[in-house]
Amino acid sequence: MTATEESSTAPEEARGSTVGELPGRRRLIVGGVGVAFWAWLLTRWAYHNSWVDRLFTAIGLPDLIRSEVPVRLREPWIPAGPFETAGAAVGEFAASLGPASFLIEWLAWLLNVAGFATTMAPQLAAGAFITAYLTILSMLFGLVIAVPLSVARIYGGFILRSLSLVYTELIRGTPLLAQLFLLYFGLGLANDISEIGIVGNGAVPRAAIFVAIIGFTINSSAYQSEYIRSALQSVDDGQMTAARSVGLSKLQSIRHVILPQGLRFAIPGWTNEFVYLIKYSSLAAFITVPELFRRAQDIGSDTFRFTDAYVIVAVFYLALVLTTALAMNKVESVVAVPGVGQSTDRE
Amino acid sequence: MDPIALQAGDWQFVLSNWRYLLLGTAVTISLTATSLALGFLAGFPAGAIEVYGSGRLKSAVSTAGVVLRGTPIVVLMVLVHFGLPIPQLGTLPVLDIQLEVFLAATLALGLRSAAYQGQVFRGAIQSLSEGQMEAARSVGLTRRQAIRHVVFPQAVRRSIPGFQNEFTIVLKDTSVAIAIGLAELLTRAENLYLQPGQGTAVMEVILAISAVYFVLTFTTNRALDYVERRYAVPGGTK
Amino acid sequence: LGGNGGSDDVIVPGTNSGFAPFEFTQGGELVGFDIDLAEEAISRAGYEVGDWTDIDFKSLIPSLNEDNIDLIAAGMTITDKRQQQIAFTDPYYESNQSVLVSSERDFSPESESDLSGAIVGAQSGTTGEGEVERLVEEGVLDAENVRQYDNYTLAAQDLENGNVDAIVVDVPVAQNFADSRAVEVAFIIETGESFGFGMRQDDDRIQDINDALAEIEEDGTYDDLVTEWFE
Amino acid sequence: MSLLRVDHVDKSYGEERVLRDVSFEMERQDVEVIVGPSGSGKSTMLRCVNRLTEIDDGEIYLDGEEIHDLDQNDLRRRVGMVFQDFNLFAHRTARGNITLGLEEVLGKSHEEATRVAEDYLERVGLADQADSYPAELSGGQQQRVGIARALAMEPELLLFDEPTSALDPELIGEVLDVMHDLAEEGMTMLCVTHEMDFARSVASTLTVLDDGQIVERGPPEQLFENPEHERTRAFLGDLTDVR
Amino acid sequence: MSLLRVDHVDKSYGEERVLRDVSFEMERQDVEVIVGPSGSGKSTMLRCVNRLTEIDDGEIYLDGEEIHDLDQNDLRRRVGMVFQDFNLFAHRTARGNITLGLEEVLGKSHEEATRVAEDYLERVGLADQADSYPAELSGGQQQRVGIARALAMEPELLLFDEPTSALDPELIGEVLDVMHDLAEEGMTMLCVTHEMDFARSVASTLTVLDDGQIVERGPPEQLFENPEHERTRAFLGDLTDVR
Ligand SMILES: Nc1ncnc2c1ncn2[C@@H]1O[C@H](COP(=O)(O)OP(=O)(O)OP(=O)(O)O)[C@@H](O)[C@H]1O
Ligand SMILES: Nc1ncnc2c1ncn2[C@@H]1O[C@H](COP(=O)(O)OP(=O)(O)OP(=O)(O)O)[C@@H](O)[C@H]1O
Ligand SMILES: [Mg+2]
Ligand SMILES: [Mg+2]
Repeated sequence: MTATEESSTAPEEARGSTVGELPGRRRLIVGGVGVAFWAWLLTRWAYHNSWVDRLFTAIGLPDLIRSEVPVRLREPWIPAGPFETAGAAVGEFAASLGPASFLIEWLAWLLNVAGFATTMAPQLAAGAFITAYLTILSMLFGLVIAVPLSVARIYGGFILRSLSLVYTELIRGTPLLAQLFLLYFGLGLANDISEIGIVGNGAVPRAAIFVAIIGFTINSSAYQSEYIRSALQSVDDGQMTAARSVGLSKLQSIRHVILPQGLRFAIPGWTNEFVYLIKYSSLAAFITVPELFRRAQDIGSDTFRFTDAYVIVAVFYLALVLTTALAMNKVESVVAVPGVGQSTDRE
Repeated sequence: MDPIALQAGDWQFVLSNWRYLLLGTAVTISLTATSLALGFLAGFPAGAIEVYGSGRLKSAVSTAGVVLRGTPIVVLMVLVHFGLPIPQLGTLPVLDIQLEVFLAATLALGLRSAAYQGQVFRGAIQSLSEGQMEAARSVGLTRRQAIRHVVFPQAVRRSIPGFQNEFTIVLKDTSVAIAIGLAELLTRAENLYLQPGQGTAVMEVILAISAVYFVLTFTTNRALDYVERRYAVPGGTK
Repeated sequence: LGGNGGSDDVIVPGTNSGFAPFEFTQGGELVGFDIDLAEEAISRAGYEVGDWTDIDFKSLIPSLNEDNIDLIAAGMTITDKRQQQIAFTDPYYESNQSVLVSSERDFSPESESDLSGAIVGAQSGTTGEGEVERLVEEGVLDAENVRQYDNYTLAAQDLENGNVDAIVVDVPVAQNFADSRAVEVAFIIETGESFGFGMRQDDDRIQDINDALAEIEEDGTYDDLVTEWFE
Repeated sequence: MSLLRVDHVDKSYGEERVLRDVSFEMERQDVEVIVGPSGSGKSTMLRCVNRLTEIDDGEIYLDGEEIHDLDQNDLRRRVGMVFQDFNLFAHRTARGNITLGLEEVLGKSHEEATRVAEDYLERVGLADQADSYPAELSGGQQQRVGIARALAMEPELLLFDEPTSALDPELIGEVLDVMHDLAEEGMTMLCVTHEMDFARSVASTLTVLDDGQIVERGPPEQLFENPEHERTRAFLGDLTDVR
Repeated sequence: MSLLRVDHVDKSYGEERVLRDVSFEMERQDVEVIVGPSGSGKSTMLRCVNRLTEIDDGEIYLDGEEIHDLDQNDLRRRVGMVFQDFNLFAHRTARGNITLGLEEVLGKSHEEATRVAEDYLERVGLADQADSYPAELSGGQQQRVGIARALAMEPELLLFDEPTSALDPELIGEVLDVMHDLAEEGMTMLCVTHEMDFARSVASTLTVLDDGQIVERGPPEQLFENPEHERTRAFLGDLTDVR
């Protein structure tokens, strides 16, 4: 009768922590760079966003927003020239020094990469836009599935419990890439989705993106439900007993007492999962979604500068991941209630 | 669902290629093993450095950790493959894989895993009470002896659950090596259905290899559960 | 020089399968016209054939330049852009691009302008993709409607599944797809391109390969291979 | 008619018989104190009354109705409970702990619930702590919120399961004071507690439970002065020694 | 020459001065008990003696040598320590807890270490628990292993930091008995403890520490009967009340 007679196993972490704790000074640097990065990214997104464009047109503003410019033709805002000139100069200097100029050559390379990065930037921004909404939507839809899944796992009867267990184990036991292939090439889901008329026209993303969202939603729901389950199980049994004693029904108790506490405990795990999904969204490239990684590949095969393109995209992902982790820390402290769900190990 | 679904002929096709897939499984398992080994060898010292180290070394290790954990595995893999000058090492007979590709995949998966295993180990060390170290020092053990005889044995035991997670993640992420063309399980699956006329077998092939992955993760997890129980300190919580 | 740690006697060929009949896997074996031709040319030139490397098409050129492979045999069209990166042998095959559509749907364009508004795909890094890009620049296609694939077979698969309306691919390969799948050639874009084997620009063994190719053509081996793989 | 009638109740956990043929009655405004050694079944007895635990045999009547014929949630509303470790809802303020039941179970509006909650907080002397979260309150304050939360549902019967035994000695008094006041106001209370001063001065009846059976039951004076059973004497003797 | 001489020792944590100009001496076979309110610096004092904490100013001499001139590990071997929460090595048996230091620090062979360890376990009455892991032992047993572990290193001085305050009341006796025996056998002991019966019957000197300063120091009888300072009276009075 008491809430969790099922043994509450030690909360297992489904996947390890990505960022861990950033020491104070580095946190500040990451924060500062992060704000600049997002300011640039958001303006980029707005500047080429067809919804914003329509809105501007509708309210009669001049054509400030350039959503009609194809991705490949978009102009960078930071000129590559200075970097390239500087890189070339440093490179010559290095050459004059002979073999002992390792560090300087490296600097030249860095300048060249920076120059290259500015020319790539418009395309990467477009890719990052897809990466961003792919991740956010999948996390949210995943959460919607994960909550009932974990509740079923803890409070459900035998059948519900088993169903939830089998679902999470199957999803967590097979590679995400195989899941995406199955959905896209195996089931040909994109085709079914395309038939829904509006998909792929103008501002509505193409079908492959929907398939990716479905895949990531399924996958992340399984992981999220594990985090939420262990968070719910860490809520003291007495809470359920007390809620029932006041006369709340079992569902009401879960809704008003267990979930509000458990979900707070779940935030650190949830942050992790969020970060994981940002990274794993790169696998959507394999089913033709032109997200961040795919753009880097394309740029690489256009320019044959693969290594540089991948270094730049790695930095891009790092920026997304670190800023997300910091922002979620913030969320955690905002929703924290004294005594509930504050992770003690952070400053 | 679509009419392409599950045809007996396609299952037949999967079956007739079992040897080919089995070799892929062997590659997947080998890659998991080498990556985890690298991850362990590099990760545990890294974890120890993050706790006991100081200055340059410590901040270098923790920065490398953040970079490795913050970058998608597919990016790491292509970076290692294209960016690092790995010499040509020839082909491994039987498994039919190129060693330099295998090495690139091992480096990417292994170093990233090291970054995570380092975190696991660091957490395990930090979860030990300060008192253990003090008690060890109080009997006259040096710091190094105390770490070796008191902290590590306990921290390693506490790391097993984290290690278990890491194992499944690495196993599943070996499939990303398809990006650099390593002939592991998923790549071979793709090769199969890309053969002329086998386009309808996509679903069957992928379901088959998913089952293989699942069996691998499931059985190893159970095995590690057993190890954990076997080496648990009596009466102690892990 | 071929600095692949080994000797100059070995030439390690690389390709990207999934491009039947030039190169594809069958029962786990890499086979195809390019495979046979390259092996024949390498041995006749007096070198040993190394183990084949089968990787992403767009990775071939970087791999070659990083000495991971010594020769590209992947139905690669000789273009100016590529020639800035690598050297090509004498052309060994002439080709055009086909526009391939699904035979189960009623989209049957007859010329480039009919493609307007359609979703069109190609393998990334190929001349097919080059043609698609040209169509985008000429305003026929919408940039958002272009799909890139790692592999032509995946593209054909997507075409069958109805995720794209058309794909642009080399004629012989298109023909091969049309024979084995529910797809058909709608029309041909005359590009008059030619395939060559790719080698590093500083690799002087290219001359020997060229001589061998010429010899293969003269003594009829070439025609035998064409018969074997294209008819 | 008696408010609570426990009639030949049996309860086992697996092989272990935790309650054996327990029967007793309480009238309105009675204060019944149950004592007994650890594991004797005191908590189990209480939890059977509001069906946090289900009995195996026997009947329990609340105001003449068998409790299994009542709606479970309704029964629990009518029988309040106060716990040893307080069990306040950790994510809600003192006020929020009280309003939850008022809004969700009694369907009161948010405004009314707030008003009622503050009344009850006032009553247990915590009017100024309405916005504090449990973690910000002392044990004694938490327990008083726990009592207010139970009271606010206007129960007919209040169950107390060792309400003071998790408290530091200096905080016990403030909780006992509240219980004392409740008794004087006529609340019907069934209390498991080892506070013998409280039993002596407040209880109308004292029951000694041992090994799931009622050993002796009667007015506290009588049990303290003239116990019929050796077990009673030994047990009450121990308790008063400890204090 | 005195075994321990603490000479004008100062210690601060940041702004907070935790020890202020503390000086005292102990002869061999002395048993010194330190008492004082929480936060007065008792633990800090102990930890300074075996350099788990470094002092800011002053000197500490062990057997005539300044402890900072000694090898740190050697100092710690010569000055044993017993902790409030035992700090047994959780992954080693009772025996293994003792052999570790014998083998690694004293370089004894495995066989000899085992023999010695069992002797000491016998001495604290735990010969039959040699193979038990800490988690399988009661608190009292754990603390006795902790004492055996310290003793086995044959220290010249033993430090005890509230060795019984994490124990349930019924287990305190067994640990005090062992300490009692040690004192009789002539072990030099510096003990922080609030067990006043122990202090009264065993201590050669009693020191009252408050706010980092020695308030009063002398034979226990004198401090109990005739304290010079009001603080001493108040504090010792409180302690004896609680028991
Ligand atoms: N959920 C349960 N499952 C199995 N056994 C239980 C359960 N709850 C209680 N018991 C057992 O029933 C017996 C009576 O327990 P109960 O908690 O009622 O005792 P108690 O008199 O309240 O003791 P205490 O003074 O320690 O609170 C004990 O032996 C206990 O182990
Ligand atoms: N590592 C530390 N860092 C900062 N302050 C410390 C540290 N250790 C102790 N202190 C402070 O020094 C003061 C004395 O602490 P100490 O532990 O010596 O007191 P104590 O007399 O042993 O108290 P208790 O009876 O609670 O154990 C306290 O105010 C404490 O907060
Ligand atoms: Mg109880
Ligand atoms: Mg202390």
